[in-house]
Amino acid sequence: MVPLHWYLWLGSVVFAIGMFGFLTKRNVIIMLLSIELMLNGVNISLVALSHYMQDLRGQILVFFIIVVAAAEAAIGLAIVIALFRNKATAHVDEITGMKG
Amino acid sequence: MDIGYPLLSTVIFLPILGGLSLLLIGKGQEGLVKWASLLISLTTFVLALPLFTGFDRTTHRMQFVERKPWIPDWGIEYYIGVDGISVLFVLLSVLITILCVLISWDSIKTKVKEFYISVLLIEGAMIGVFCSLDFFLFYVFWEAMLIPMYLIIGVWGGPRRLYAAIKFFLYTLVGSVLMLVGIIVLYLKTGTFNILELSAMSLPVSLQLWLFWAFFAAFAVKVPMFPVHTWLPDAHTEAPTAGSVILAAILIKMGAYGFLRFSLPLFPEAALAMTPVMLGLSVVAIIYGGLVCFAQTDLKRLIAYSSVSHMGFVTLGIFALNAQGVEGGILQMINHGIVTGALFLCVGIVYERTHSREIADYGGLATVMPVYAGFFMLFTLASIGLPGLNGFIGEFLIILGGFKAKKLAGVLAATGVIIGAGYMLWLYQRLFFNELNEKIVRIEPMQLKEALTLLCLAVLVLWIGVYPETFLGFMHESVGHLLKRVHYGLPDSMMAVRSVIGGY
Amino acid sequence: MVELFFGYLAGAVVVLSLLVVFSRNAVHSVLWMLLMFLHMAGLYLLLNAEFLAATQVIVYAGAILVLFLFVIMLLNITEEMRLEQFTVGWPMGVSVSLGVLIAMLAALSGFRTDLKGPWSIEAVERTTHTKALGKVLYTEYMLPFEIASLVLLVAIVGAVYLAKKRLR
Amino acid sequence: MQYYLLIPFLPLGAFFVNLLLGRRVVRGQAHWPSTLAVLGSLAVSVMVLLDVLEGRTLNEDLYRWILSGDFQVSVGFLIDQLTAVMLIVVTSVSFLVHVYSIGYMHGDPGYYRFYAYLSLFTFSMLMLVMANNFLQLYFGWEAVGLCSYLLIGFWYQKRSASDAGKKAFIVNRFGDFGFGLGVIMVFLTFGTLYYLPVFDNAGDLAARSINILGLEVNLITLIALLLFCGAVGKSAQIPLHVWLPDAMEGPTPVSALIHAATMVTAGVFMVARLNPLFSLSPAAMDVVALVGGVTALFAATIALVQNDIKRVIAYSTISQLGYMFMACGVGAFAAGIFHLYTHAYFKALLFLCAGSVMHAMGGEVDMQRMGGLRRYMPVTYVTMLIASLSISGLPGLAGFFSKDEILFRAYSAGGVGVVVWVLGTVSALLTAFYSFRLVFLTFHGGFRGTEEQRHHLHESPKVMTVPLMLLCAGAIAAGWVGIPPLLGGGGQFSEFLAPVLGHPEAEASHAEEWMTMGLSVLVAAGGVLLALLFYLRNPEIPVRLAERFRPLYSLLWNKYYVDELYDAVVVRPTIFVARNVIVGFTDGALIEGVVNGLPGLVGWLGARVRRIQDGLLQHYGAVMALGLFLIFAIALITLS
Repeated sequence: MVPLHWYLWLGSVVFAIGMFGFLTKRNVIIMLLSIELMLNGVNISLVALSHYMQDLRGQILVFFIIVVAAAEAAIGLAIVIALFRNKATAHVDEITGMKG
Repeated sequence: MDIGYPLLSTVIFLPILGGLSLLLIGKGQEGLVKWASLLISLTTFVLALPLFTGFDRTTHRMQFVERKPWIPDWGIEYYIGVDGISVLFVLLSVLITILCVLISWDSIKTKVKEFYISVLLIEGAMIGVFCSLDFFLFYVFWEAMLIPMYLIIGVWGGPRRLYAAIKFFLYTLVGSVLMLVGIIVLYLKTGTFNILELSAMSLPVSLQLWLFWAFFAAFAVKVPMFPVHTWLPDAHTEAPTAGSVILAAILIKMGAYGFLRFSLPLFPEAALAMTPVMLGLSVVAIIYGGLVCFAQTDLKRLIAYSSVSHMGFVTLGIFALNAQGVEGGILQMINHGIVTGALFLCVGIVYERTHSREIADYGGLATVMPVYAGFFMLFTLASIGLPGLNGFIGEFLIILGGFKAKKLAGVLAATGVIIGAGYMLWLYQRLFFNELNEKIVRIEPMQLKEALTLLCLAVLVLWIGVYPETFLGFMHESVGHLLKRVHYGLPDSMMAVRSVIGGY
Repeated sequence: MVELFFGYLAGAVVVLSLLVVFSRNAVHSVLWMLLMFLHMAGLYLLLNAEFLAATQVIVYAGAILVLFLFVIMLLNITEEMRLEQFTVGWPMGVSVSLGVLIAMLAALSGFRTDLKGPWSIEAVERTTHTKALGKVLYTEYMLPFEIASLVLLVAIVGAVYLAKKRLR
Repeated sequence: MQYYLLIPFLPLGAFFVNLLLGRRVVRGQAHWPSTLAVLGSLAVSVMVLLDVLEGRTLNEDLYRWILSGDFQVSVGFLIDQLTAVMLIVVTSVSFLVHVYSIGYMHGDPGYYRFYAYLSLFTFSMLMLVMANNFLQLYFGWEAVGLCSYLLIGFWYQKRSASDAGKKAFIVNRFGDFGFGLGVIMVFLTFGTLYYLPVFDNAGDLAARSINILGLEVNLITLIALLLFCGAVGKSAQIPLHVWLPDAMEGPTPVSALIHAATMVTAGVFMVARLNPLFSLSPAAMDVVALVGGVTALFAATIALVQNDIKRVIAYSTISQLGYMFMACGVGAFAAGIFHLYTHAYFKALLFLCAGSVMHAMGGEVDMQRMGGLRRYMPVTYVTMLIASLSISGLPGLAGFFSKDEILFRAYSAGGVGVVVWVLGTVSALLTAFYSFRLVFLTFHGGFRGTEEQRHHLHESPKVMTVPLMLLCAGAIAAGWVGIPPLLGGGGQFSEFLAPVLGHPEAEASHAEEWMTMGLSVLVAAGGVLLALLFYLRNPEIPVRLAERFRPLYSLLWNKYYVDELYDAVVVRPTIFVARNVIVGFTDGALIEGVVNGLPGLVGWLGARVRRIQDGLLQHYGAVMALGLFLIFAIALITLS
């Protein structure tokens, strides 16, 4: 029997890798992929918890997360396209339109 | 006294509703707007006259009281009335508004309708402030007055009007917000907004001190007292003539009125404890405001700073906390309203012709405008407290009261009289005497309408100077009652009366 | 035996994740990501979540990643590969991520599993996983489910609006 | 006895007539209402005098002016012997000046204004002398000051005139500052401002003292000195004398009426009126006497060298006012009032003669450009000569009796009195000298003006000379009501005033009285002879003396630099402080700095803080992650 903590460790590590990718990559598309990584890190933890606590609600949440992830990917990629069309770059550090 | 109509409500709401009804008048009908507002202000004046004739001078109680529940859940009432302290201000307000309508007749050329609406709204709100006996109602009127005044300065003012308007607004708002906190604290501690009930309660002294300063912030800014006076010169200078007149004559009286109506009866112990501070600030204002006048080159600014000095006299009188001081203070408020209002009217009259406020642009005016020079002389003399004119009665009583309260304060205040004579006569000399300045050779003489406006005030100046009892008579009872409250706590519990005013 | 499976899948997930992040070529990243998702689905199977494993493969691998690939090819970002792939501020990213990781790991010991719900492994196996999930989803989570469909609708409309060429 | 109300209110009515109707209706006829009104006042004053002579005095309130708490004061009138004398002085001189001005001011564009002011002045002065309380006295006091201001600046287009008016008002305000405080102290001490109760109670409080800034001061002394401040201002005594010479910018009839005969003597009147208070304080009395004596000498020395005909007379006025205070200070209030009364006539006469001269000379005031005028204007010459003799103290003329009375009283009082006697006697010498210097320079010798002026020389019209002659009669005969017993007279004047001013007995022998009298006649004669020697016989002596004693001469010529001193000590620092310290620093930098600085600070902070929002998505993400980390960290630390 695999202990719960192994799964949680794995989830955390995947989440952290995703976060690292989000914070350091210049390519916007890979940043979006990193977000998917982070979501997957969360998903695996949720599924594991659901399994070990014998409660399906964790998996329901994962289900919704997948829905949101799909929506997020659609919108995010649309934004990338619009951005690329206007700024001709996919490099996030060249986009400072949100400057205060 | 039954006069057949709810007098105070009429006087408050007739201008407000009348002003709003001007909105119905179409574009291009400016003559109609002017005549309508004149009619409204005159009607208000006439309807307010029973206050003068029917006022019972033998009691300190509120008169012409109207009381209706407004927001019963919080105990907020529509509760208005006047006593000897406030009645004169109501009368002054209705009079000054007429003069403002008249004096703006030709000088306001843009957005005429909006201007007169603002003036009438201010009138209603001002009277509301003086009549309110419910804190909530009071605060509503207090703030309501601010907005039209802000507009008058900001829309119809001089070149730096926006700066002046924003400064005016922010200053007063900061003060009022602190007062609002004070009002809320009072409500939470006592459960009532009723000013008369609150005036009969005794609050713990530490709370009194905090509330005193909270209210002080609002009132001192309005007065304006010494360190918070700098909005006044800007606002006065940039406002159009009518705005300056309303500001000088009535608006800044609200601060001092607030001290009398709220700070003294609600927080008597705190007021007594703070007397030295207040007297000190007043004396500083008197001398400081006077000295600043020597350095002014702008006509309106000079008169504005002289207001600081004169209002210093008023606060000195109020915080002398004896009959002479307080009555002198109230009378001086009326005097200052008349005299400084008149001086601003005078300035407006020449400003309209020359479009210059620089003193150096004038000189020798007495040759070309003799009648005007005569009026200006009268108001100058009233302003420097010549006996026989109104300024003297107020200043003398205040200095007497101040001297009684604290000798040094009286002495220093008296130096303000010398300073006042200095800058006012210097101003008069630079405007009216010496060689005729060629810039004003072709200036038009005074019109009848302008002369009549000034004549109204001139008559008051002489009347108060020669027979002040007409006006002092209103306040004796109320002031006596107020002073008993301050010196002996609750009026009921003071049976053993020690003389309020023993020698020194 | 199960531990061995877990070890393989988990190791692959971590390695593939790192490859996703460190690939210079975005197409490679997506492909590593695909592999990673498949391994993740394997982990779900280990946890008796067959329906989720299937969804993971169909939705993620089948839909989302294809979308990514479409976009990459649409934009045809070739110069990206010659340029620096990390931002100037990468040490900050590393340290913050490490900090969060350590904090999370430190917090893991706080998880408790003693509050068991009604769906034991036997119960799930009895009703089959898909049916069990459906029972919960369509009863207790009916409203969120409907809202999720709205979210997707909004996403579709938004994506179309954002991505289409401006009509002059 | 209600008709006494007519005395002040007739001129007030004339004032309103001229004020309201003057510019359009009355115009060139403005003298009618005013002159008739003051004539009416004069007539009523004579009736009042007759009443008072029969012993009927009056103290009556007209109406209550101010009431506030325990403070109440009325407009009321006190008519007694002192008031009656003052009424006669004021109304008679005022009437003659009104008549004289018909000629003098003829054709002036501000004719109606002039008469309006004169009427207002007469009203105010009468209110002042008739007051029965301190506040009404103060009212009259300030109101005459106002009229003085208006009349000095009557020709307002002239910068020097408007400056002089302003100066007069403000310098007087300094005095009135003390006076006002004195009035307040009186009220706080006695609880009333009516004369009679105050006088009745003053004796009980003679020993009371109060603490002022750590000093124990006798209460009555303090009150008396504060009140005396007002007198110093109004009567142009040292150190507030500077306004009076400048006041000569006004029309000459004004100088005669206001700045010689009536208003400036208000200070003396006040001290005499309040003699029950002053007498209780020896210290205050000494101050009064010394101020008077020093002023008498001080002003006389300045008058020696001035060339402006009106300024010489102005300094002479200051000097003579000094005599009056001298008298009051040594307790001889009646002598002071006696001198006030005779001085009113001969000094008004001097001014009106000077006015007549200026009228003939086309406004010229420099005596160095006159000379030999007696041939052209005999009436003016004779009247002026008599006035000068009177002021110098020629026996038999009005000035002799009053001045002699003062000097004798001062001598006999001892103590400070002897000091002021010396000052007064020296001043008498100087007085005779400068008076005759004026006469000789103006009327004798050859004419030194321009040819055009000579062509224009003429005697003044009847309407001006008749008042001169009437005043001349006063300058001769006014003193005859107070001939001392020593010379066979009855001293009726001081007897008459005794009920008000008391009856001090001189403690000196007849021999001493003869001595002082003889001495004063001697010095007067010496002064006249000296002037004769200097300005008729040997005109180069004064030039040589001026050369010899150059510093002294320029000191006197520049009036001891008092104006310059005040300018440097009071005027300039005030303006400097106002401009640079208050407007520049406190108001501008400090208060406005704080007020405008607060929004500035918020703006500055905002500008700093917005740098965090650099628009880089990953920085925002990092901050979020950092927040996550912190939440974890805090949760871990607090929960474990």
